[in-house]
Amino acid sequence: MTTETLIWLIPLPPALAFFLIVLFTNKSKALSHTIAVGAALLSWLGSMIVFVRALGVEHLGEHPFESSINWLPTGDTWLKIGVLVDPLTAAVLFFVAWTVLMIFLYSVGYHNFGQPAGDHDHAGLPPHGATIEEHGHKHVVPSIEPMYSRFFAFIGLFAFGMFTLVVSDNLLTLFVGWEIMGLCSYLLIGFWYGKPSARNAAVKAFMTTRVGDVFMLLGIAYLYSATGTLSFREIFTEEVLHTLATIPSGVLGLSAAGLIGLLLFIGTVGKSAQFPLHVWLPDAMEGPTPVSAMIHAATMVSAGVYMVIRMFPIISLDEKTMAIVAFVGAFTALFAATIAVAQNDIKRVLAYSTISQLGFMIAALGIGAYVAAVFHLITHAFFKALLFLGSGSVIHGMEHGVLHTGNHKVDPQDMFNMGGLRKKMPITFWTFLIGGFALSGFPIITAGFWSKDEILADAFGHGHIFVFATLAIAAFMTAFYTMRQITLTFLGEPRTKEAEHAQETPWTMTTPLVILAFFAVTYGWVGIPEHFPLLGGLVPNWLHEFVGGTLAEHPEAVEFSPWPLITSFVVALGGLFAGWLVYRNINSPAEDKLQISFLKNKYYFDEIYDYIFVKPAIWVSEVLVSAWMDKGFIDGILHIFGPATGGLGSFIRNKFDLPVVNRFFGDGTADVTYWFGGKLRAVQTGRIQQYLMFALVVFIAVGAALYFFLLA
Amino acid sequence: MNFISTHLLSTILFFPMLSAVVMMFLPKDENKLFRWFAFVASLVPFALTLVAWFQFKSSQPGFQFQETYVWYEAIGSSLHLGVDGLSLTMVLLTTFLTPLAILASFSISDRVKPYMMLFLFLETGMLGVFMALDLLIFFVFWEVGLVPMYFLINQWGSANKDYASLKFMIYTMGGSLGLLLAVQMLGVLFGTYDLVTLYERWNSLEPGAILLGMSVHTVKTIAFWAFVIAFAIKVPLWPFHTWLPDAHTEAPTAGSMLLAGVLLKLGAYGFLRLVLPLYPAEAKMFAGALALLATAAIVFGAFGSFGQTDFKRLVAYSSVNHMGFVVLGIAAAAYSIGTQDATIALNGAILQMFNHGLSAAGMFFLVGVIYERTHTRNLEEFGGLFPLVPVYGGILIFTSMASLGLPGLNGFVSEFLVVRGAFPVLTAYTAISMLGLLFTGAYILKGIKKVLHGPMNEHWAHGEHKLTEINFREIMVMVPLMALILWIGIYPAWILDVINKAVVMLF
Amino acid sequence: MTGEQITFLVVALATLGSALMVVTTRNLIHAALWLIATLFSVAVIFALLSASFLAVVQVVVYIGAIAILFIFAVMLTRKDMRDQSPQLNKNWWAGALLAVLTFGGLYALLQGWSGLSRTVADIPSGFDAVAELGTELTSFTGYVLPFEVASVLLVAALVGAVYVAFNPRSGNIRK
Amino acid sequence: MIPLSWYLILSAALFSVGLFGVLSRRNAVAILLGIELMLNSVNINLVSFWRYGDVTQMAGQVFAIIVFAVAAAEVSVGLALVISVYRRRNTVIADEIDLMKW
Repeated sequence: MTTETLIWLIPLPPALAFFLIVLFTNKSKALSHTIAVGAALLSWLGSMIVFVRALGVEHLGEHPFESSINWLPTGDTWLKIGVLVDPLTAAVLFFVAWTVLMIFLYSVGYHNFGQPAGDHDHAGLPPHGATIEEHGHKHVVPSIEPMYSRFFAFIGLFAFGMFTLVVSDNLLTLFVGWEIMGLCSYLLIGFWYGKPSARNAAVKAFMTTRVGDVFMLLGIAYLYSATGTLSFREIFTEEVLHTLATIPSGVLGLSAAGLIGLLLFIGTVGKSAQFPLHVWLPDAMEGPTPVSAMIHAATMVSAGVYMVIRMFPIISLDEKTMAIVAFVGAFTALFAATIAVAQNDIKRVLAYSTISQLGFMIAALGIGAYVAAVFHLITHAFFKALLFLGSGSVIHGMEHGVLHTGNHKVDPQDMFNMGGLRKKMPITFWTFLIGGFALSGFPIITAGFWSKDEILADAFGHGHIFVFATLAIAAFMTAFYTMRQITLTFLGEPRTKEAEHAQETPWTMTTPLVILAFFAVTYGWVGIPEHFPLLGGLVPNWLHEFVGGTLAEHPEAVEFSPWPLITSFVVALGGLFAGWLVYRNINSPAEDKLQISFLKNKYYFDEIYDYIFVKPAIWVSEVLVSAWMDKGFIDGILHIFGPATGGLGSFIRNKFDLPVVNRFFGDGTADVTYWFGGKLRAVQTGRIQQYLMFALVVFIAVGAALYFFLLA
Repeated sequence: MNFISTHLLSTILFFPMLSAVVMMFLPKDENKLFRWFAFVASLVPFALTLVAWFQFKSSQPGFQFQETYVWYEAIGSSLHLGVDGLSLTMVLLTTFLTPLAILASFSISDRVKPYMMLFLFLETGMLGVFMALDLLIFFVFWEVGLVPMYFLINQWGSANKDYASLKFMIYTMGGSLGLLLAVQMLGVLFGTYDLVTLYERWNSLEPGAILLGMSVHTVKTIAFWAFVIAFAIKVPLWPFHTWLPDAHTEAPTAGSMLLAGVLLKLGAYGFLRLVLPLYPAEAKMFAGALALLATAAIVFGAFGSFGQTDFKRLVAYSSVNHMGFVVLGIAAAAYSIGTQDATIALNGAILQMFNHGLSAAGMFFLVGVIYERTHTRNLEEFGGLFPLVPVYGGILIFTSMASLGLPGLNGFVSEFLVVRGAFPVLTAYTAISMLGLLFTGAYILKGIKKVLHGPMNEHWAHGEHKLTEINFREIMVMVPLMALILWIGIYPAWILDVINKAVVMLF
Repeated sequence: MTGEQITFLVVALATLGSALMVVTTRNLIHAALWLIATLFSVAVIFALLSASFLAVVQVVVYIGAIAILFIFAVMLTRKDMRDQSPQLNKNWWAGALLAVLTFGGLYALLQGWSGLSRTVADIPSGFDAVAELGTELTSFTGYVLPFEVASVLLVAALVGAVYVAFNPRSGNIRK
Repeated sequence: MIPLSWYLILSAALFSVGLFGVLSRRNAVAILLGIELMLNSVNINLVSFWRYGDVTQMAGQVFAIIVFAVAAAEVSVGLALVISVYRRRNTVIADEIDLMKW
């Protein structure tokens, strides 16, 4: 099979799995997950083959694998869609395939496959556990998710969206994948739709990202009308880029390229939960944990960053746009990190950390650090998927404890209910630790260190001191809240009975953890800068060579400078140490000094948005448009026509018809006729012979008259 | 067979009407017979339309399958039928939706015979507008379509049917007055109502000539607005849209399906068939105004929809929103006629007409399905129904997403083309209309949220009110719709190619 | 006065006399029998006019069918057959006056008509009036259409008569 | 040699007698008898005009035959009506059948 054909086929198995499960196998849980995992495996296999083949091509950036077909006729030309694997795609495809496969596998365990059906479980709500009898006494065990098959169908579709997005060679199919993921995130966040919080979170996620999407759609339309094509390869030619950079757009003094870039970037702001559209992501934690991993690590938020990286050649044409991008990224990185510090929910901490880390990538792009952004995107995907799956494993273990004690008031996601889990769940602990250290940028060994260090080095090296400082503070806080999380969750002694009874999770859940932990460490080694002291050059900086080849102008590696390196060391180790120091003895939220309500409530963004966007929108819809404008004003005018016509009618009737027409003409003639008829009715005897006589008399009379007057 | 191949269009056109007449002679009280008879009778035009679709040569300019019969020789009007890619698409939509609407009406048990007959008459009326190549015939069928619809709403509607049907009738009739006037004016000026002839001769009028005591410019402007208002009411454009929520809400389910699916398209079709070719200059001059109204329809339609608590009204307002995109595309094309932008915008507008026909019909049907079971349309009375009706829920989400314009489904393709076509020419309006697109999401999700998601309303879970799952017949109504929605979403070229060629040749 | 004329006068007198009896006699059965006499006389008139086929038809159809039908009708409406009350209504004088006026009018009209003196032509030799009549009645250039219409009329009349006269109490058609 | 006028006068007289019957008789059956007389007078007219016109033109005879048919139809329907009325109202006196008056 040619590589091009193979690329076309990569996204298909999950989509096929979706349709198969929805249409045929949804009754059988085992069959459904077999199909879904099998599909993920096929896509993984295809991705790996493509990746390996891509590695073997020299100058892949100039001669990528590509293939396209006609899709939309537009006058005399066609809008083509197709697939493209260049170095960027290959690199992204690699981590997407891995994480997706791991998440699929993990979901089998997470949704308690093999466990009995629940006692009171109900589609639309999380499973509550099942009572079984064993050795004569009853005890409660986790029960299988009632909508098990549906979950696999949805994540299948989700995976399809992501693969489509990654392999597409044009913005349109990228957008298709983008929106399909939007739908799936909506469906999956609202997976337990019976919970009002979940259903609201789903709508919020969809709507917030849709704000970005409509801007992005505008950007696509603008780009399409300006260049006449949406294919990356055709847009990223010197000629087209030059044209775009020189036409003014007429908005904010930006060039066309700047405006297009900005519009597309707003799409990313929505999708990757950047400030000010970040509000949906923490709420998205309402979904099942594999979904969180899917959304936050492997796919959706990465898609946003992937898109701006993809469109980097256009965005980088206008400095104003770049400044905006850099500012938004850096600000978000710091801003989200401060919120994360005050969260107690194990998944919410990770959610804000994700926003923060995505801010790192965006900021990196904003300062032109293309390769660093890609590098961090990939490493982050691995370790964040690991962390989410790990946290899911923790929650799962805690739920086990909750079922054991039967005390459902204990929130299995609250970190203050945990503690000492390292002994109960060793595999989870060690992998979570690796993930956490990678997130914190623990020096040298973890992947997170290398990618984050590269961003800092780029920021410093290109003179973006403001960005550098912001990111450094954010990195310190990242390490701090990560250690806080690890300390509260795994270290110390169990703070509740439930934590004491927590259990290690099954192999389907731990295997993905181990594999992801492997990448969380080793993936950093492919991107060690050449000039790094001691280690530099031991392993070639493959990533920089490979990914950098995507761009027409190969980006220069930044000059080595000790300051960012020292900063990286200090913030990572310092943050970790501080976190351990502060939280090793804290046992309840009351003792936590950082539980500032301002931070805990996320700077009141939800409330503010509710007041300035949601409530007015509802008011405009229900009152202004529906009640006042349509029913009041427009229908009011219409209803004037009715009475007005009626009024005119009755005027004519009363003043003209009744007196003149009716009385005089109408009634007058009627009266005369009536009188005449009254007189004549005696003739109507009903006797046939009399009628005949009358007829004859008249006939003879008329005939005689005619005869005498006319003929004679 | 030879007869049919030479009289293909007239067979398609009059078959439903003749069937309705035949139906009149069927024995009474045989409801099952009426249903199946009407269903089969409506399948025949569909099959013939497929024949026409495959015999149609999309690269050949002009009208095909033309037929001319003497009708009213004294005033130069003849029964002239013919289709091009544009009208054939609409004919396909009509003949495709009518059997589904009839199938959807199988649950009607009140006066089945007149009901089914009205549907068949309605089909003839709608098809006539799309096939007519004679202005007077166009007008006649335009009005013919109104009458069955009026009775369907008035006789089989829900609570507020008298108000709604009267509003529908008066409003559209009011618009038709201008149309009739303009048609008559053209007829008097040229001595013919034949559209093909008019196309050739209309633009050859000398600008300085005096017609009916007025300059050509004035005459054209008056006629232009007379047409536009008639069509704008039908589409409907803001602010002529308020008949629509009432009519849709009160109409029986299948009536709403055809009302939204086909009748609204008559207005947009009028724009494409008459306004743009006959008044390119005026259309260009007033494109801004048209775009303003279209944008208002998009934005206010979305807001209006979001503000409803009645499920069916919500869907009804969504039609205003979606048809706004059609007119936006038309306005953009009018402004930039002859360019590639115009072609793309028109492609989008026409495809959007087709797509909206599919998704709106589907949505109305689904609302009808749940209304039939619960006898309420109030969103607040639903909630958490997904576990009770998983199949229905899945279908509802699918159709909603098509309506929302999710990429991969049909709505996206057309909306994208309209936005793409309109953006370079009407940038500001397009940007504002994005607000409408955003709120499209809001109201669709509101519908799903209130009906399917959330804590289950126990009222529907047990006992006599227990909600039953969508049945096989109802699924069979949705399957063709969904298949087509998906098909166009994934591979739109099969239909867009026909549209595109027609647009390129026509404008 | 030729014998033919004498014959005619006798027959005409018989016709008118029996006709008068038809309209004046009290007993309806007698009236119907007098009608037969009138019809027979008319048949003789036809014979005098060389319309042999019509004369035969007159006897067969009129006397054989119609007159008999009358007798049946009279018997079926039996009550009035015995009724010996006046058979003329109270306006009979007006009827008589009108009849006389009609006759007078017709007579006056005839007087002024020029074709009255027309004489009888000889029937060409070899001309078979009956055969010619048959050809005319069945040929498409002749009177086949009126002929067929007449037959349809007869059928319709038959059906109508059956329907109208059917005894509703016998319960076969309506309840 | 009989003049045409004789036949016509006979016909007119017969017609008048029939008319008298129609106008004066009370019994509905008798009225029908009168009508028969009138029809016969018409036939005499038709046949005599045939005889005294172009003998090869058979229109007169044809019309006479059609008058036969019409007469037969009229009688059958008329008598049926009379019988039907008699069943319902127990009378055949024309003056008493006056439901149709205003």
